[in-house]
Amino acid sequence: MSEAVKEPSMLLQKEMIAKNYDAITSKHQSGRKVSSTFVPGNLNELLASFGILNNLPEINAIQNGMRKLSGDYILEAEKSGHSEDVCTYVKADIGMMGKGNIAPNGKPFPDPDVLLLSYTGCYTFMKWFELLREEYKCPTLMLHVPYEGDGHSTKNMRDYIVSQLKEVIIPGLEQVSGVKFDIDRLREALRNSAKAEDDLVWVLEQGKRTPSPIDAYFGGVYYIGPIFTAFRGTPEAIAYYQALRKEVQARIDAGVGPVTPDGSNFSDQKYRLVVEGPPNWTSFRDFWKMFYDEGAVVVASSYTKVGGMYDLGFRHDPDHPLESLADYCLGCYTNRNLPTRVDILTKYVEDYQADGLLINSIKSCNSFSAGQLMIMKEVERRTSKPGAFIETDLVDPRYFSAANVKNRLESYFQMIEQKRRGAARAA
Amino acid sequence: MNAIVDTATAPTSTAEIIAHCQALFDDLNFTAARAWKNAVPGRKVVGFLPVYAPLELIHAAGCLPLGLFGGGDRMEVIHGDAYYQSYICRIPRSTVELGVTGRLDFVDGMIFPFVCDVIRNLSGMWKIMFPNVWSKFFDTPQNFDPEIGGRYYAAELQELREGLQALTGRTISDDDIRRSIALYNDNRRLVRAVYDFRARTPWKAPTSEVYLLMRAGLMMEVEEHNRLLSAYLAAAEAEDRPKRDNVRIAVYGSFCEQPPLNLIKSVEMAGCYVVEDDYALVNRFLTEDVPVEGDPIAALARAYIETSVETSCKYVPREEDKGKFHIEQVKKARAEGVIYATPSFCDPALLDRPMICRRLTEAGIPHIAFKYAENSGQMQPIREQAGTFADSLKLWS
Amino acid sequence: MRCFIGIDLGSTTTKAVVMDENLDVLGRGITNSRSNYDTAAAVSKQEALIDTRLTLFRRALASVPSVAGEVDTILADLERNFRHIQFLEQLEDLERTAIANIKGPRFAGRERAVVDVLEETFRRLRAQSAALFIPGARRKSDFFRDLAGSDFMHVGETVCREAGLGFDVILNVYDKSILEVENRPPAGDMEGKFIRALEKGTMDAGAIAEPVRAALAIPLEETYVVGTGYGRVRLPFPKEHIRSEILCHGLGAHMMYPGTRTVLDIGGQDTKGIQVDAAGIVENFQMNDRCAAGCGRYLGYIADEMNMGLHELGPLAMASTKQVRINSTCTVFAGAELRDRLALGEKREDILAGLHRAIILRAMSILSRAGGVKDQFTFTGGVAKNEAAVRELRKLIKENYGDVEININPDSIYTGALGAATFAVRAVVN
Amino acid sequence: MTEIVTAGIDIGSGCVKTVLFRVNGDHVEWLDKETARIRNRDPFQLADEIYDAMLKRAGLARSEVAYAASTGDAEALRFATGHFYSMTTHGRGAVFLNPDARAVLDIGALNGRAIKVDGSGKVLSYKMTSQCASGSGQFLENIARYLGIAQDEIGTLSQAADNPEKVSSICAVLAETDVINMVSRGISASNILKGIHVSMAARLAKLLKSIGARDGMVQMTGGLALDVGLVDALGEALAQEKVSLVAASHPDAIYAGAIGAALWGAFRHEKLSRLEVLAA
Ligand SMILES: Nc1ncnc2c1ncn2[C@@H]1O[C@H](COP(=O)(O)OP(=O)(O)O)[C@@H](O)[C@H]1O
Ligand SMILES: Nc1ncnc2c1ncn2[C@@H]1O[C@H](COP(=O)(O)OP(=O)(O)O)[C@@H](O)[C@H]1O
Ligand code: SF4
Ligand code: SF4
Ligand code: SF4
Repeated sequence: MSEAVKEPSMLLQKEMIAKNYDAITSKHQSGRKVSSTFVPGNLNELLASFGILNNLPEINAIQNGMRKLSGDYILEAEKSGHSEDVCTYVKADIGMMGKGNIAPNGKPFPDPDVLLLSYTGCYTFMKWFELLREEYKCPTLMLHVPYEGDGHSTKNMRDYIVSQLKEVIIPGLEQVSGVKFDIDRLREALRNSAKAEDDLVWVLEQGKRTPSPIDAYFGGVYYIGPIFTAFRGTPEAIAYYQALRKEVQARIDAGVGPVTPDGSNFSDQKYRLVVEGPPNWTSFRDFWKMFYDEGAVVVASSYTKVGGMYDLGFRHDPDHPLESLADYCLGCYTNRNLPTRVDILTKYVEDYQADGLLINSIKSCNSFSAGQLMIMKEVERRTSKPGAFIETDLVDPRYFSAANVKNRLESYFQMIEQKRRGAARAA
Repeated sequence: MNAIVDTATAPTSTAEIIAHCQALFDDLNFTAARAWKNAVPGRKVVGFLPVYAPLELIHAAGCLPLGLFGGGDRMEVIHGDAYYQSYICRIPRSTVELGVTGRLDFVDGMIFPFVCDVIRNLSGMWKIMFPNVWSKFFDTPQNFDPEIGGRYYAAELQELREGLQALTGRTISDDDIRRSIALYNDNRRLVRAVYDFRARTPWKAPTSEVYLLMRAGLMMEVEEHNRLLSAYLAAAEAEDRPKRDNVRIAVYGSFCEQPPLNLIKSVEMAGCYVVEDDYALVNRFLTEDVPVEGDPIAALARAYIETSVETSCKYVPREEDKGKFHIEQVKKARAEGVIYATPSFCDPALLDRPMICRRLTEAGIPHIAFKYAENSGQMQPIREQAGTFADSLKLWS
Repeated sequence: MRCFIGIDLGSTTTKAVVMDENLDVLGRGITNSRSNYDTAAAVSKQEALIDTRLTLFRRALASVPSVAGEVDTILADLERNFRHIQFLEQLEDLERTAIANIKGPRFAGRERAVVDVLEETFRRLRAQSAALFIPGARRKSDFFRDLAGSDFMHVGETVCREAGLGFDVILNVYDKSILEVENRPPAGDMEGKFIRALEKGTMDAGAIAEPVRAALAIPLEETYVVGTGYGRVRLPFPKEHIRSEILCHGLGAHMMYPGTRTVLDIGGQDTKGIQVDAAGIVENFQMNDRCAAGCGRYLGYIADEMNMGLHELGPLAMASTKQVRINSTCTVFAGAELRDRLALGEKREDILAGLHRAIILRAMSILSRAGGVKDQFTFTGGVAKNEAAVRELRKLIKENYGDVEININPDSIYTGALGAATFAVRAVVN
Repeated sequence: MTEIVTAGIDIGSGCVKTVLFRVNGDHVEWLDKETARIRNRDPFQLADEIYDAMLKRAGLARSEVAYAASTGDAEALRFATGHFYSMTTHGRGAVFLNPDARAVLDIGALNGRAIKVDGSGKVLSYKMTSQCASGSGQFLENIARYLGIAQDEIGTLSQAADNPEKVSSICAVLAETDVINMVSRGISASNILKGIHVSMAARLAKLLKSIGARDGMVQMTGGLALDVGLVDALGEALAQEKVSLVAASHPDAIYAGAIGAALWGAFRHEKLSRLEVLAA
């Protein structure tokens, strides 16, 4: 396989991630503390205010998926008694430990000093860190974020989170880091976050243009990288989003589409899609290619909202630091109830003038997947645009059947095409 | 279907009691619950899913709490499958099927307790499918500090109370709740008595019977279930049944989607007496009486925080406590081994499994694991695994 | 004349339809799919062209007054003879191949004995073969692989026993050889075989020979071919000659029944629910997920397990009086489930009835997923040939969707190919 | 200690196996064995037939058998004295065939089972494959038939592979199509078979690991133990796992279940007679 062509912003991001891994793996030299925590509901600003580094197991699983290591890791975990049925992020992570716990930079991961169990939008998180806790025997701080079952948060939920932050998380982090909590440092980070969030939202909204200068799914996963991971609240993230914004602006000015891994600008966009669900990582490029080869561009996606729904108006707020962290956690995409998800996706299909909603249903992820067929039905009904459903997995190569996915995608695109022709003939 | 047997006046044999329970269990149209509702105008039925709901509040509101634990192996699922991919467990499908086929059209409210993301999402689907049914996702705390999780939970209970008041149009007084708590305390005591009885003399209380007795209890008024439990205890005690050369085991992992009755019977047929289990945990979720004095909401919240069982959908704050509950129960019931039987695709149970099994190993308790679905048809592999387990306990320990 | 051909390369069977430019179907052909896709496509196409010839004969004979009222009989006779000749030809090929395959250490010292047994087996097969082609004969299948195979098992086992030789050796030679024979491109000279069939026929060749020969002389030119189906990407066609099977099934069903709004297709490995509009344009579709449970292949496994032909399953299930509930439609464990039930003392027909219901229940779920059933409803694919499946489907459609008109065409297995042929015509004519 | 004759009858999904033993304390003598493929026959009737044929050869009457133990799917076998579940019996049978065995892999027509045993054949832990069955003997058999390959050729062909093609599907039906696709791409039968063996071996290695077998001898039992290609592939998979397990087969591996049944039958018979003596 030829080396994928990367845009400057991607290269910048690659550097940032590499730097973070280096910081993590050299913690013994630098004396810094390392936490593990999840992407949705992560408290990066808070961690940073204690000088704690952030290592995200989901990101490690993604890295291992893209580097084709996850298959072996998953098998390793299954050999140690894990079921074939459960989330493969967990198994990829556990399997990685079983195989030496080597970071993408080739150095061994140090044991975390604290597990920050930000339990937001996914039940599996809880089990995942119970499993890690058993391994590392390190302090584990649980932040329970209630689910927005009725479609909105309540004062009780917010108070509950804030009191957990005050009584459990902050004292816990003080103890681990030996640093006294400094609310001004937190405020500063939140201010940085909000700046980067503005630029991210601008970028994502450019999907409304025709041709779209972005791919809000395959490209989107790069756009959200820094802000969903260890960089939210840092000046680096601000710089990254400024650069990204420039890049997208340049494409708008040139009237061209996003850059594909082949290096070409994808401007001949026949189909515009909204995509729900995470991508497949083990065959990421092949998967992407199935789209642009057929002329399909993704104009909006829900996966780019798992780490925060900034496009719906939320910003981290330095004036209400803990409350805004609580609201952030409550508002992550998978913490929203199903009717709200339907509303959001319907709005995307309409606002972004898409041809329909495509669901990539992930075997691993009950949080996303249980109920997606109903989401599809509802969005179809409300938008009168046909939906499509494909099934893959995050990092388990056994569940990516290229022929199967391609067949469905082709059928879907041909159907849209045929309908258009039918409509043209009728007119 | 028969009306509700008057167990208050008619002391019945175990066979009669169990036949009655089986009829309730088999009836996917919920005729008895419908009859209860129609008996008095204005009565409301509130359905709830596994694994735990504060039935005291529902009862205090004058409603019938109706346990909905899937469709078992007797229901043909057509539309339910249309809502779920093949890698999702069975219980939400059959629950949807019950809904879309109109079998729950008499249910006025639904409570979806916190078990996992599947049930969580189902609560939203219900809102879309049945906009006129009052439905509530009931998120219990995972922080067990009375001042944090406890306070949050009390407020959630209060919100539930208000929801029920709006549904029924009547106020629920503290005394109403206290009365219900007392009745459910009786129920918990009787349920424990049946479990203790079975642990003592498992040949006199086959698990399939105990199971039916408990499942049926979640479909009737608690007062009636209390009578039924007493009657069963008396009848079972009096009956003489042959004792077989079986081993004593505990079954864990089946707290949500229930195994088919045939599976429960197959395990026994393959040489195992089940002396402890976590089937349909609801009525054993709180292990002690809830105080009837003082603020009843606070009492319920405190009971949850302090005396609820350990199960896969609850966080265990201290690493060293993981699995402790199970080991204590196994010892108490004098089980010789554990079968960890989980529904296929059940993340909570399956992710817990390695941790619990490790603890069992450390405690020297033999164990095996397998998966099932509520509609599993093939019992041969189950018999083989349970049978080998029984063989091994019998031949060598 | 200009022929427009649609080829549907399915996971189990490969189907071809020949159309003329007026969208009239001239011929249909079917064969089992096999590892050599080109051959499968070529065989199905050849079969469709044979059928086209028969159509042309029919047209030609329509103008012969002396055979008025007998055309059907004549053509049936002609076809049977043709098939018999074709069968014998393939059998001969198989025998030659099989004998050539007797080499290597496994046969050391036994070559002669094995050859004798084979020759004897084939001799008996040839002798019996006429019975397969008498009027009204019930065959296990129409494919050479199955026909030759099932008789071979039967006769071969007897012959081996008589000769005191293990059957496994012969079975293996057969497996190896049938694969080779199947993957050879179809033998040519269709015309010659028709002439021979004509001569062999019981009918009076005098009056019909002339028109038949004339019809044989019409050149059939392949104007445009469109491929579809599961294996379409492997067809040696340029991209614009390929259509997705969803579109083809939708359009094919529309061509047969213009009032169709919902289509159910149960094929070998997938089940699809398709909604089409008044012009045959697909509005929505759903397929089974990656699990192949409850698809046509399931019936195949069951048939193998019971040592029956696919044709025979439906009728046996119809004889059931008490359906057994089957919950799992996992294809692979179908056999185990069957044995489980038989061990419990259930009757074969009752179990079969339950199995058919299980398949249809799954299909009902897919239909529900695709948005339900609208009037009119058309059932296509191989399983539509199965009367027990159809009975259950009718029942369940009525229970769930009320009175919906249900179309089931005897040629429903060709629906995808029909749609493809229609696309072929449209590509040239419009 | 008296000398007794015991029999084991193993009804599988593919074959029926029977064995006959003479046991006198620790002295065990294997008298006879018999196997028959079920192929659409009634397995119970078949068991009757071959059991009687075997007894006839040994010159024994049914009544002279002290304990006829069934195993496999034979809980309902009428003439059996008692039933043992198959993992109990395969464990014992494996140790009989190979006293060094400390783990057993039983690979039959539909299920695979891994069993950890001690030196007396006592089962320490075990696990069964479930659900999807592309790693089963039945599947391999179907593919072999499709490829025109005889059962006893599979092993040697697989050993000759130079570039095995992985079968990724977990579903046997889809895997079948995968294989057909491979043939159409010109992949050799050797490489296809080896590919199947490799994926089966990976699953089996996983199974072994999950029962906690880490070192020592793994005795393969069941029909597929005769498949040298699978034995090799398993050896490779175990080597890759860096566990010091060694896979071994035995020409009589297919009888392991029946052997174990007969021997546990003897054990049980002795225990029962002792109890009777005590009672008397
Ligand atoms: N004559 C028949 N009677 C009953 N069932 C049949 C018959 N012919 C084919 N089938 C069923 O149809 C299935 C094949 O359907 P088909 O539509 O040809 O599938 P595909 O397009 O995937 O090859 C077979 O698996 C079988 O179950
Ligand atoms: N010589 C052989 N080489 C390879 N496989 C064999 C051989 N003999 C039998 N088998 C396989 O063994 C399987 C039967 O094994 P067995 O242990 O009897 O299974 P079961 O107990 O399930 O019937 C069959 O599927 C067959 O394919
Ligand atoms: S279940 Fe979904 S959200 Fe949860 S850890 Fe797995 S992939 Fe992430
Ligand atoms: S069975 Fe398990 S996965 Fe399914 S709903 Fe219940 S807890 Fe969730
Ligand atoms: S083996 Fe059975 S259950 Fe598994 S994918 Fe195939 S058909 Fe489905």
